[in-house]
Amino acid sequence: MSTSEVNGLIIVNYIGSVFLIAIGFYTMMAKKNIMKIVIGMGIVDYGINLLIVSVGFNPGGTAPIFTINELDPGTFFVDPVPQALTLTSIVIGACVTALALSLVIKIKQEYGTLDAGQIRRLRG
Amino acid sequence: MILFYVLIFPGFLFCFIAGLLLAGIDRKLVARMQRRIGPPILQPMYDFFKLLGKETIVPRAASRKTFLIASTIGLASLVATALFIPIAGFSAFAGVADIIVILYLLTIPAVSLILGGAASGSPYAGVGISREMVALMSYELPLVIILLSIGKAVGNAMGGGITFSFTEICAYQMSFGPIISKWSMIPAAIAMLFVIPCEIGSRPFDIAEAETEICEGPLVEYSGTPLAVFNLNHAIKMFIMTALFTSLFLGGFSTGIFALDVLIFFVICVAITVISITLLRAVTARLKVEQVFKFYWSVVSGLAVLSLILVWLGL
Amino acid sequence: MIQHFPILAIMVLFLGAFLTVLCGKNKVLRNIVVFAAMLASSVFIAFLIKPIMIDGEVITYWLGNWSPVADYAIGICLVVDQLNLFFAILVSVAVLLAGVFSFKYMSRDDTLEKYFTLFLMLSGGVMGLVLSGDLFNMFIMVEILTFAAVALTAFRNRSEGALEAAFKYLVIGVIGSSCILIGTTILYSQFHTLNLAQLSVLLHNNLQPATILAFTLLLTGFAVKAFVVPFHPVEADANAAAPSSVSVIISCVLTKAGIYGIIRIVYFLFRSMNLAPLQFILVLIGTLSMFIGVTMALAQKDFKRLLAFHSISQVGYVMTAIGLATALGVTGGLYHAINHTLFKGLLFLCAGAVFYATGTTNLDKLGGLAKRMPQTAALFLIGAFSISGLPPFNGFVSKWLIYQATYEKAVEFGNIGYAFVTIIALVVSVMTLASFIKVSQSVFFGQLPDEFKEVRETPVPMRIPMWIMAALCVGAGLLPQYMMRYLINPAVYAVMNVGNYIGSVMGPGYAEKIAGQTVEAYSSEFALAGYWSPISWLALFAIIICAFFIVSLSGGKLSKKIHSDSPSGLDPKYDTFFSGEANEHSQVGGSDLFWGFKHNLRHYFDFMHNAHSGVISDYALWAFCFLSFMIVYLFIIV
Amino acid sequence: MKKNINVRHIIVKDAADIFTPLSLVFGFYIILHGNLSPGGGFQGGVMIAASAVLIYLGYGFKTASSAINMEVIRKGEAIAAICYTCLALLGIFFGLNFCRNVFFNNGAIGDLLSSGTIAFMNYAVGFKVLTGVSFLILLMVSLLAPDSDSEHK
Repeated sequence: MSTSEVNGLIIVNYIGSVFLIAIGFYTMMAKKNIMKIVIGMGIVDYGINLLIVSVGFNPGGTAPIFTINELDPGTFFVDPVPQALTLTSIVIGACVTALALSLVIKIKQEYGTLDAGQIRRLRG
Repeated sequence: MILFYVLIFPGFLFCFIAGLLLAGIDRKLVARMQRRIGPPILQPMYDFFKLLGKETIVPRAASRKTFLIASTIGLASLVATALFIPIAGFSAFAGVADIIVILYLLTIPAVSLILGGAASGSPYAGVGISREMVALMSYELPLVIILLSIGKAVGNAMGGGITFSFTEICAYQMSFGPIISKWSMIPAAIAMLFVIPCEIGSRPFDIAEAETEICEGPLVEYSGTPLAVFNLNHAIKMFIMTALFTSLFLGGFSTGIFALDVLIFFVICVAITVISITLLRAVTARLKVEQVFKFYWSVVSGLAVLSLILVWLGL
Repeated sequence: MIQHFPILAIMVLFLGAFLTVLCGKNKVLRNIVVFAAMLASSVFIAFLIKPIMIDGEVITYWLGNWSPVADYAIGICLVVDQLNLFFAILVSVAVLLAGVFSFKYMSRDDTLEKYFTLFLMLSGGVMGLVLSGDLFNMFIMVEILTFAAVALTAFRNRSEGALEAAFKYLVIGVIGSSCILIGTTILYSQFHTLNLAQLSVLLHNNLQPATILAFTLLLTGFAVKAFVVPFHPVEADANAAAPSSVSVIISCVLTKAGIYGIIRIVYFLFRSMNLAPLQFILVLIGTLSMFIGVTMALAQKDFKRLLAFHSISQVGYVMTAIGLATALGVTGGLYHAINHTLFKGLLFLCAGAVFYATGTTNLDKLGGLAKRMPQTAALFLIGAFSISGLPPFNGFVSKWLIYQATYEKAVEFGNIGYAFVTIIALVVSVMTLASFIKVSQSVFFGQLPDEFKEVRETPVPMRIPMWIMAALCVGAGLLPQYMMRYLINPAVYAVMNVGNYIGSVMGPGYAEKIAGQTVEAYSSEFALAGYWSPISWLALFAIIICAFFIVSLSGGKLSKKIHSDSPSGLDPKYDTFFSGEANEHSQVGGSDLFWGFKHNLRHYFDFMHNAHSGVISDYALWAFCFLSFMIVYLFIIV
Repeated sequence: MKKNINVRHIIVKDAADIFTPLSLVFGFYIILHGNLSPGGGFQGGVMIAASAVLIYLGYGFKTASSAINMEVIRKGEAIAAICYTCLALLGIFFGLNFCRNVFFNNGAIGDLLSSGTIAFMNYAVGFKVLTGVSFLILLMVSLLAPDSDSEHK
């Protein structure tokens, strides 16, 4: 595949990530089941991760492993920073999901329901 | 010198005499309007000294310290307000006088009354402080708008920006004549005339101290010295509000002799009292709580906003 | 050595958090570790005051010595300029006092090592956020502090609504964090750097669609963290459910972290505060927060929930002032930020003390505690007067500055709309007073219910931080000129002149070299329209002291005439007047106060009550409406 | 799901037996060589934590919780975090900046101790993740465990 073709294909990633983020946000807004809200949070997270990774993609680039002596102006490699960011973001996303799930378990135990419409003791 | 300002003029003693005199005149005039003979003009003073000699009872349910101290805080802040208001062009702390400071200082007597009432632990006082607070919220909105429109009007004339400084307001009135002579400020002046009775708590806006409904509200448990001080606060507030009106809207006159100026100032204060307090008190009955609130936030605020808009239009 | 202090101030907190886990059940050791970590962090911050605030240096600290290569910031850096340090001081004061308070306050709960671990993580997260010079690290720290705050909100998971509040906080927090992360990603994709200073140079006057989108997302993200309207219900829930010492952090510190983020975004990163429509939208958000917060507070029945709504209202003041984009406005905003930390901290600690003593914060159940807890009542009054802005307390000084700033803005723009902002600000101040009158009437004054007859004053370790906060409140009100000179003015200077920051991070002359432009500064000059002099407060204090002196002079005679009965006495002379009604029928409930006010505005209150429905999907919907509105609005104005 | 866990098919059990040591060894390999080859502390740590899940799947919650001491894991996580911080602080003790790579930093490719403190930090991260994630998993499982175990007794 030529560089320009790959370059054109990367748009799929962006569309996909925007699509995922939109679905996630829609889930958080429209669904009343708090389990689904947690799932929505996860989907948003995946969408963002996909977006970050795509940002760092460089068509035809090599893996960013080199010593400082090899670094000359012609070296062509994938941007390593977004990968590090994605890794951090994945970890954070996992933690968010874990925390949210533990809260959901506790809420289910205490309220006996997962319906957000009934989990509203604090209001007004 | 500061001690002189604080204690004698325009501080405690002056306020004491002027306030109680105003209260006496007010009572006498109301009585005459109602075809009664009325008490002597010095009656509030007699009352004050008599109450000082009476026993002070602290109810069992009261928080003793707050109950006793509250009245003094109100008195202190009223005296402080008197220092900041230019009386016949003279203010003790020229340079620190500022209309927003005065706006806030004027709320402290109400707050002290509220705290004293709350500390007495009586349910009547509970209702009373709630009403006092509603009254405070009612008149604060028009008062704020009035003061801001004066600040803009004076600032326009005195070089561009705005001013919150009382000294500049006085200087403006010295050179351009009283503020009330501006067309745009007339609605504000009328609004201010309505603010005065509510601030003081006289009929028809005496919802907080309604004797017939809630037995003097916050003052229900008071006796002896604290009650005397609260009555004094009421009288001094009367003087201070009228003095504020006079220096805001009718200032700027000068005869050259200071004592005469003060006398004229006091006479104007009496006139304002007669217009805004005595007449209103003699001819009206008490309004309901929500009526007071509605009146101030619609009619009086409307007048004040009209004034503000006129000032912005440059009239 | 001094250049290591920023990282040490962050790391000792995290180190303390991990060491706390190792302490296990040993209470004394754990408390020593926690206290040492908080104290060390504060000391490190305090040592930075001299070089930064007074000498005007900016410290840049590259982690691992990865300084910029070929004008490209490849490393992670911490930057401490005056604004960062201002917020760091604020954070460390609040954290230290709340931490000391919680030693005793939390002593009845179990699994305290988890509490202190999370508490220190939270503090470390905020400290990291305000000292970071890097957009992605700001995001990470935001996430850390959101986690810790959510977990701490749910800490007393058996109390009413704690889990629910934590879950809502988490969902709204995730929306904010996601916005920040998407914004960061978009900026990275455009400029391939995450360093704030470098981005600031590259972004200046560079508002293309992508950067506008990033700007909106970042602004929304940090607005979520500052809990302005419409993200506010979550904060109210979280503050009501969390332990008081955590409420202090959420209300005083996390909202300030959000405000810090907003200042960094609008003044520093995009330098776009010269856009009048942007100023307008920030002021509008601030004014709405101010008004909605205070009116909702008037309708509350729970002490802490009421305080939470007040913190929304006070943050609204800060937001309004920041949005004015004048030097005076920023001065007032920052001053109010630090004042809010002091007095709201004090008030939450008072609420905590009441909860510790009585076990409830319901306004309708409490009453008359001033007799049993006189010191707490006095401290509460100091806090209440400060937040209502009565002179001579600190709230007055900053509110005065904000009134003047808004009104001056109105005159300067010839726009009467800003004059109404001043009016609303002043009226909101009175309403604040009203709602604190309500609290004092129904918690500290009024009648003492029988079940609280045996309540005792809180222990000394809880009162010490409260007294310190109260002293700071009075001090910040009485000595504004020192506060201005050593804290506020340098911070305002840093907000208005971003050149120092950029020069320190990327080397002097960087902006000229890369973007071919000089870093312009907003004017940081301002004149006060009235006379703003602490002498007036001192005079007032002198008068009050004089008055007390006179009273006490004649007190020899007077006190003989003051009679009171012992609390258990039966003399009917000392009974309260009930006019025949039995005591229990005549109690005035806290929620029944201000009937006249609420009756007239009943449609508004009904609407607001229904709007705060407590359903998390609704809150998420509000958040997205805000986000979409901001995107549309900003694309239209640019 | 619940049913499978409690019946504990021989297939699940045997698979757990086989894959637990594998995932442990492979995880440790990934952690130790994180500075030389793709992977690193986080990935290896998660892989090791997966073995905790395998034990749970194969033998149920009781065995898993008795095999793995939660308290030790919790403290281990804190120790790992402290180690990481202290390694980072070494930079300051050596008169350089925080997180600076200070010793054994010879840069020989393929040598285990060639990358200075980075390798050790990586091990600390690995230890932290393996303890942290196993703790997290066990904690969440224990929230569900009481009712799932009691159903079949």
